[in-house]
Amino acid sequence: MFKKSTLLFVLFLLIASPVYAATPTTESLQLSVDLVWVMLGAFLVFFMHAGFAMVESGFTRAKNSLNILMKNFITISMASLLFFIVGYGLMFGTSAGSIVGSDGFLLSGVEDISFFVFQAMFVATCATIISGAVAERMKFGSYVLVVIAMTAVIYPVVGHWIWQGDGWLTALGFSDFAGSTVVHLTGAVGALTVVLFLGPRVGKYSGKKVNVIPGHNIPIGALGVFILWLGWFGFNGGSTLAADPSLVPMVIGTTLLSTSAALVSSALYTKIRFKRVDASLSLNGVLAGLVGITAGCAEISLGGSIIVGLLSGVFLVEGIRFLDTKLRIDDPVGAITVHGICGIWGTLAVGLFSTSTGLFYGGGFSQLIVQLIGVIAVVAWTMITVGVFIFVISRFSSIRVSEEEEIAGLDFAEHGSNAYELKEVLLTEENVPASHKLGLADRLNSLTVRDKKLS
Amino acid sequence: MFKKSTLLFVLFLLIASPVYAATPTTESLQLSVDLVWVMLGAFLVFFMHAGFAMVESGFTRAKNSLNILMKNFITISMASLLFFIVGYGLMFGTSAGSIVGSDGFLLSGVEDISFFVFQAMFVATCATIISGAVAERMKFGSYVLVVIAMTAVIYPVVGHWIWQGDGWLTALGFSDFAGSTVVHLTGAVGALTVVLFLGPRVGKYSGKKVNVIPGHNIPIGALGVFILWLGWFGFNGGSTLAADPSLVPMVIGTTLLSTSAALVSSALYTKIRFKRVDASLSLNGVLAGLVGITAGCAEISLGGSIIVGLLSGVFLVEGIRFLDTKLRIDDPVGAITVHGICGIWGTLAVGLFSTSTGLFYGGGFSQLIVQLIGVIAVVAWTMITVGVFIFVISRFSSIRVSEEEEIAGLDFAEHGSNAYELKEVLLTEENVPASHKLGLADRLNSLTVRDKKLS
Amino acid sequence: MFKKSTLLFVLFLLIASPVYAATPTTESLQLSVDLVWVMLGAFLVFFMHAGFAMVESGFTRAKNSLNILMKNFITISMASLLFFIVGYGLMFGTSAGSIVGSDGFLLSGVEDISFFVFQAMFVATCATIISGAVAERMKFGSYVLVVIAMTAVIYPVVGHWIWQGDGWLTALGFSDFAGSTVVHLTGAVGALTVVLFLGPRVGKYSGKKVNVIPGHNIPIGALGVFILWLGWFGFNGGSTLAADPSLVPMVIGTTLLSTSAALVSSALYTKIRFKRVDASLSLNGVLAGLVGITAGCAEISLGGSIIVGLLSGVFLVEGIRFLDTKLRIDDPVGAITVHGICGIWGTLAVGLFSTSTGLFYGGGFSQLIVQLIGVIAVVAWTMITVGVFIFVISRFSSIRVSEEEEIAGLDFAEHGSNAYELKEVLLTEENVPASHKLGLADRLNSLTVRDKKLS
Amino acid sequence: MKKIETIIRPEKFQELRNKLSSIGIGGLTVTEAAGTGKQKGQKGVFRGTTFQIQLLPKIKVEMVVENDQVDEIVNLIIDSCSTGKVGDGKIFIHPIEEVIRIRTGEHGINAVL
Amino acid sequence: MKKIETIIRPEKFQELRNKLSSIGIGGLTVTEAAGTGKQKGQKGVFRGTTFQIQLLPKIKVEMVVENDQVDEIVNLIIDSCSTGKVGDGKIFIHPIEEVIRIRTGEHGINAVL
Amino acid sequence: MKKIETIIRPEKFQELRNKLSSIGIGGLTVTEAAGTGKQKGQKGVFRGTTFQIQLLPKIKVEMVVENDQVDEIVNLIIDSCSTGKVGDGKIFIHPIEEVIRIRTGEHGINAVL
Ligand SMILES: Nc1ncnc2c1ncn2[C@@H]1O[C@H](COP(=O)(O)OP(=O)(O)O)[C@@H](O)[C@H]1O
Ligand SMILES: Nc1ncnc2c1ncn2[C@@H]1O[C@H](COP(=O)(O)OP(=O)(O)O)[C@@H](O)[C@H]1O
Ligand SMILES: Nc1ncnc2c1ncn2[C@@H]1O[C@H](COP(=O)(O)OP(=O)(O)O)[C@@H](O)[C@H]1O
Repeated sequence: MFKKSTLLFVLFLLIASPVYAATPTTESLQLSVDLVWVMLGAFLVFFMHAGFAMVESGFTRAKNSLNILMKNFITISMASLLFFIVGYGLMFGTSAGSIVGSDGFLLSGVEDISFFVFQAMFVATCATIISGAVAERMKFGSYVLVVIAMTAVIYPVVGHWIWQGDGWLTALGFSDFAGSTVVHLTGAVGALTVVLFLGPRVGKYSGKKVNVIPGHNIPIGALGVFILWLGWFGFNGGSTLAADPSLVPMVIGTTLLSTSAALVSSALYTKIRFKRVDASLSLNGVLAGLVGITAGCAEISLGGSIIVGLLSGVFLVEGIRFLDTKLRIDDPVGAITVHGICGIWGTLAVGLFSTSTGLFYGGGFSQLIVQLIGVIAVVAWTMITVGVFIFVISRFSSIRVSEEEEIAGLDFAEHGSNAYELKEVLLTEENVPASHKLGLADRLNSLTVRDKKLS
Repeated sequence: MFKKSTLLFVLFLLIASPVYAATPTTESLQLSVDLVWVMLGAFLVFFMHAGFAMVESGFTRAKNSLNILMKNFITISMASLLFFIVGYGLMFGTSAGSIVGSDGFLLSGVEDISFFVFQAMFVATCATIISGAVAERMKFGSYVLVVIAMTAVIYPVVGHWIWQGDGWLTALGFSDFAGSTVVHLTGAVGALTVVLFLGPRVGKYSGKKVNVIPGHNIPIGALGVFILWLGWFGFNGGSTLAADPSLVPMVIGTTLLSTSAALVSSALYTKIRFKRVDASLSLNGVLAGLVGITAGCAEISLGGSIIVGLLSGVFLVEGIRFLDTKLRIDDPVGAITVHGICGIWGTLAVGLFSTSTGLFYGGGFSQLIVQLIGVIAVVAWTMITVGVFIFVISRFSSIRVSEEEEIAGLDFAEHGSNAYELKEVLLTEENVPASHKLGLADRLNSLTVRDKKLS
Repeated sequence: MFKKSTLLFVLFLLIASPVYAATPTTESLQLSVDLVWVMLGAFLVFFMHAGFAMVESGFTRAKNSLNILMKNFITISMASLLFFIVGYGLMFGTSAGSIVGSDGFLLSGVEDISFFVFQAMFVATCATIISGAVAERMKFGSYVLVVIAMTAVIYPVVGHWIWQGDGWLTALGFSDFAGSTVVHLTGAVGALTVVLFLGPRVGKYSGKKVNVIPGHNIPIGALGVFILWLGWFGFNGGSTLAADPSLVPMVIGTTLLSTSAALVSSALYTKIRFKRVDASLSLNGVLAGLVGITAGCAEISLGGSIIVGLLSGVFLVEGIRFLDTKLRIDDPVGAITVHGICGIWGTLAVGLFSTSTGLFYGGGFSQLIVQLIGVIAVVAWTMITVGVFIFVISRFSSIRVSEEEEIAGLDFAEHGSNAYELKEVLLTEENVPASHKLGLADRLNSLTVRDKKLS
Repeated sequence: MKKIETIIRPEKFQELRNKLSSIGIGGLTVTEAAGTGKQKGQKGVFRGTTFQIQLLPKIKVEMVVENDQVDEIVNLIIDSCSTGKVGDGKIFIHPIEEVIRIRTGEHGINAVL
Repeated sequence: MKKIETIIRPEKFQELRNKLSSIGIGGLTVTEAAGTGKQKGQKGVFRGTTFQIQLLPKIKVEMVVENDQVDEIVNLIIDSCSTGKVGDGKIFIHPIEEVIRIRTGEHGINAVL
Repeated sequence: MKKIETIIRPEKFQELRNKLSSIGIGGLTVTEAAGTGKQKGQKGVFRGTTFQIQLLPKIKVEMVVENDQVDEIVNLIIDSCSTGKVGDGKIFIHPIEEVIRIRTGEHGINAVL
């Protein structure tokens, strides 16, 4: 503990005594109102982690629920700590060669803590994408290592390129307002790379057959989707960093309409394609619409956002089918398609629909090409770094649980107990009579009014 | 796609370049702070849809969960799109004869996008009320048609009468601050009308008997109620449209106290009436208290709001009993009573408890009479339009799923799979050993400390 | 009803007509922006009740779910009403001897309604802590009486000592920014006292054995934890009462980092101690980190907050083990440890880590001693008042349900029905065919692609 | 004594139970089962992939009765549970050597009356 | 050999199991059942409407044993599972023609010892 | 006719079913069971407290067949469901006095073919 005293001393400097002036000025008020807006955004982005946790646990099997929940909690926690210690510096520190930041570690010298808080919430989002794709088979310990690599280094470097201001992609004119590439594509490529090393879940593919492994609780997944949609208003809206009446409502409006369009198009498209309105694909469709508009939410018109969303919904359905049945990449929650394919689409969509530089608005191909370069660079960087990292750690021990543990469920194997006890443990050694709800008897009883006096 | 270019062009004009002035003025700051408040309100109202989805799915049967969730998602999505395309214009466009708006379609010429965003979140609320009442038996496709009619035309017209400023009910002095009538009563009357065409669920009424069809997951329903209560602070609070320190805290205070009172009164009343604190009716009681104060939240005192809430809770319990056992109208989630009966009560309560015009504050009967006229007008308009609409569409095909599909559950019939797989699919063709949580064995085991060393 | 007219009349005075000035001034804007911030905080604190409800129901058995949910709803409702009627006056009214407030009942003479709203959300938090600890065995009616005592008198008095400004602990220099002591310790001591009267659940301890009674739905509990974490940003952040850019981001930053550290330390510590990453203890660890930083969130550095959090996580695990296996105090959700032990730790941590007065920053022992005095005073006051209260009411009737009711589950006994019907009621008297999801057949079927045409 | 074990469609149980009551048979034990035979399963779709459902939910009802009641009950089961569509189920008649009522220790037919 | 099939109150299973162990009977198979007989059901209320619960949860325990163990086990069941209140359940004794242990293919009494 | 009742590991059911199909046995009824015998249970940890799991999940499969099919089916069960590890389960052969198909009222072996 005492070794930390140096650290404490450094941080001590960060604490300024409140300088909330007795007489407010328009400048101080501007700071305050922007603060409230950015904090609201940060809270909403934080809440997205609840959304991810619910989607990922709902779309996978009951026997792995504790595991996926713990992965989500550890992700947000590790990400915040690491971003504080090293990530923020690498991402927003003074640029070394337009490639990476070089100061601001432990926030030393950083004044705008509110910006740190907002950005810290984003980091975990990028890493948590992976947890969904590797669900039901990756070791908890190995996953934690990947989170460390992603949040401490890989993501901050991408962020530096695009969001720090002096990054090389920024210099090229690459535009990614709220992170279709920075956050979502980076996360998805990381996920894809890990999944390629990991392989599919036991029983997912057998010979030529693709087996269905249904999620155990779609309603809680649907709640997660609602939470994510809500959180995204903060994700995109807060990225304005200012309560700017000329910008914020457009950002929220495009986010709302793109997503609405994507839900409608994915629902309709599954109905046409599979003769059923597929619920879980439509829920993914919502996320597709959100990821699709994230890059361009501040420079695409409301009408444009609807088109972006409509296409996102269709790409989502085809993308998931393609990965699942053609490439046989087992992604239990569809994370790679949602964040990767739609992340690319969203990034490119800026080159098409940006009202200032987009192809369809007379801006020519230049923005589109820059967007493409950015996508390629991020894919390459993430794939290589994550690939090397996974390759190295998999030399030391398997990154996958044993087949026996996978079949028994990661909850019991890694956490010692189960997520649900919906029917009561029937019998204790104490000979205590125990009721059992949900039992057969309950269900055999007809629930009918007997006592007319009450009604 | 290319045909959309005209549309895109129109929308292009909407995008103004950011005008966030270098030197903030008190006027620009006023805009910013109001923006933050209204956006916060909009996000909270958006989140209410998660609440509705959870209440509606929790209060109905597991076999229809996907269906009701999809209905909620399609509602918010279609409503946003349609409100953008046509609804906003009909509601807030230049008044044609105080009856309906006539411009502003596709938001052309509309400057305040933040107001559009806030209002767009409301529209879906009105339509989603219907999804609860028609749950477990209405065809997905027919429901979508009703949503289109409600959100594109029927609700915007009511909104025009009351909220646009030049509507005929506004001219009469009708007062409905946040929408007890505009949103809730309109939705509830729509719901009632559709339910009258639809009939009760199979097995709900048999001869003289009223059968109980219990909800499958009251805890998730309770979470939904909490989400709705939270969202309502944005619903009522955001309706001030400004971060006005003299108004907002009163609105939030009355909303909090009315709802608290309604929960207490409905819990107590069921205890007296049925000898049990009925959980699901008490949860409905919360919603009753919220709907009850919605119209008057800005002009009823804190004490008055408690009385409004106490009565809402009682009306709720009696209303649900009356509809269910006397009128035999099958409303699985109690939506018609919550939004209809309490919507009327809330609207009339303004005439009684308004501190400026209410009967109990010496304002005489005039406000009360105007409120009554508004209620009658909205009931008539909604019932007739929805009635005619349903009548017409039911000429083309049944609006109800087949009895076979209803019994099998709408999830499997309309969406091809189930909402829950809480016990694992036992056996795959691959002879993969599979654990089965929640199974009999799990429950027969006594969970007892064996290994004292650990503790 | 008519007897209420006097009350109404008093409240009438409270309603000022909106005074939102035509020309905003920096002072009026300051009020507005602070209002938005405090309201945001209030909403988030409100939402914590959803979090508590989910944690408490998820961590207990399915057969008591309705009961615990109803306890949460009644708590927030009664607390708001009582705080309005009497609590606010006792807490923030003019100080009588630095011990208790003496005016402001029914908010008469109170102008800042926004402060009332924010504080009202806190009151229920304190009481709701008890509902978790007494879960699965306390009578609903007796619980309501305890809520009344806590929220109307016991908590407001503590609040007066520490937060009113003229309280005796404030005079001593006691520092508790957002309520580690005021809210959490008070609640936990109340819980402990009631539990000592109540005894453990049937079957929890038998001879030397400590039996495991697993929670029925850890995923919904995990969602609750996320909601609580989110809400806590409002709890701590809103306690600044102003959108102060120099203070708020630090508060949010310490809250984020302390909690992240606590999750990591509790997960790691259970892994070392029990060879498993214990999911439910780690979730409690999150709450431990939140409670631990609550007192000092505004005066502990970011680095300091990490240390506070790391220790909170370890204290949590040991605390729960100690209470459960050594003291044999049956606290189903770990509330006493989370809010009590970590509440004390958080309060004392101010004396150690406060950058202005803490021991480790050269402030000497004086702050620490004052913190200790505060803790002792609050423990004594709460234990004595709650103890006497429970003793008195238990003279009139048992505060515990009968063993038979406890075994059958409080839901059926007190509320007449069950929380879940996940498998459908199989058979109605109407001979209606009914599907049964979750049934054996569903699980025996292998879900395998048959129709290759679709894919 | 005989044990009549019958596998039926779940939705027919209530009708069967009512008819059994009306001829004085009140004691029975029910378990949940899944069965396969001639009856065809259903097709589902999840995330665009079609899957086949082969085992179908059934209810197993067991009642121990006097030998001379068997025929009447068999007919009554056929009467209540037959729909004419494949999947109606079977009746199996088992010999039972002894029956004991736990509460009283009574043996034989008295134990089930 | 005989199969002893007994329907008991769920809460009595653990006691029965312990007593069976103590006389050396370790092998048994349990299923969840619902039963009706003389025992009265319970009343519930949902949204103000009263409903009746008629089938009650039971546990079915099956064990295959040597002929000469039957009486001892029957007495032991009566001993452990009788409360004297209606609803204690029944014991049915079935003839079994053959028993095979899948693991080894052993037949007869060796298969269950 | 005989009833073959077999308690097996849940994960073996699909293999058994496929092999039964291949020799023309399509009709069977399955129930979920929990069993105990020689097989050891597992240990879990919840909130730091270790607990023991003793009953293990099993599947009970019942099929009524002609007398002369019994041996073939028994061998087939041993073949499909034996892993050699403790816990593979048992096969019990019961006499059946009569079988009736509810749909048609057919008796005897025709009722199950
Ligand atoms: N030989 C058998 N042994 C045991 N149960 C059987 C047998 N044949 C059929 N069953 C059960 O009877 C049910 C109905 O049988 P099926 O052949 O589908 O229709 P039906 O009895 O109308 O001809 C099956 O689902 C299964 O549970
Ligand atoms: N004739 C029967 N055949 C099969 N099971 C029966 C029969 N009679 C009773 N049972 C089972 O035994 C249980 C207890 O029977 P009941 O008559 O209620 O009490 P008791 O056995 O104490 O007289 C019933 O719930 C049912 O499961
Ligand atoms: N005497 C018995 N009567 C009924 N079922 C039994 C008996 N003995 C074992 N079983 C069932 O068979 C299963 C496997 O038995 P076990 O002794 O563990 O392994 P094995 O059969 O491989 O020797 C048990 O879980 C139980 O369900």
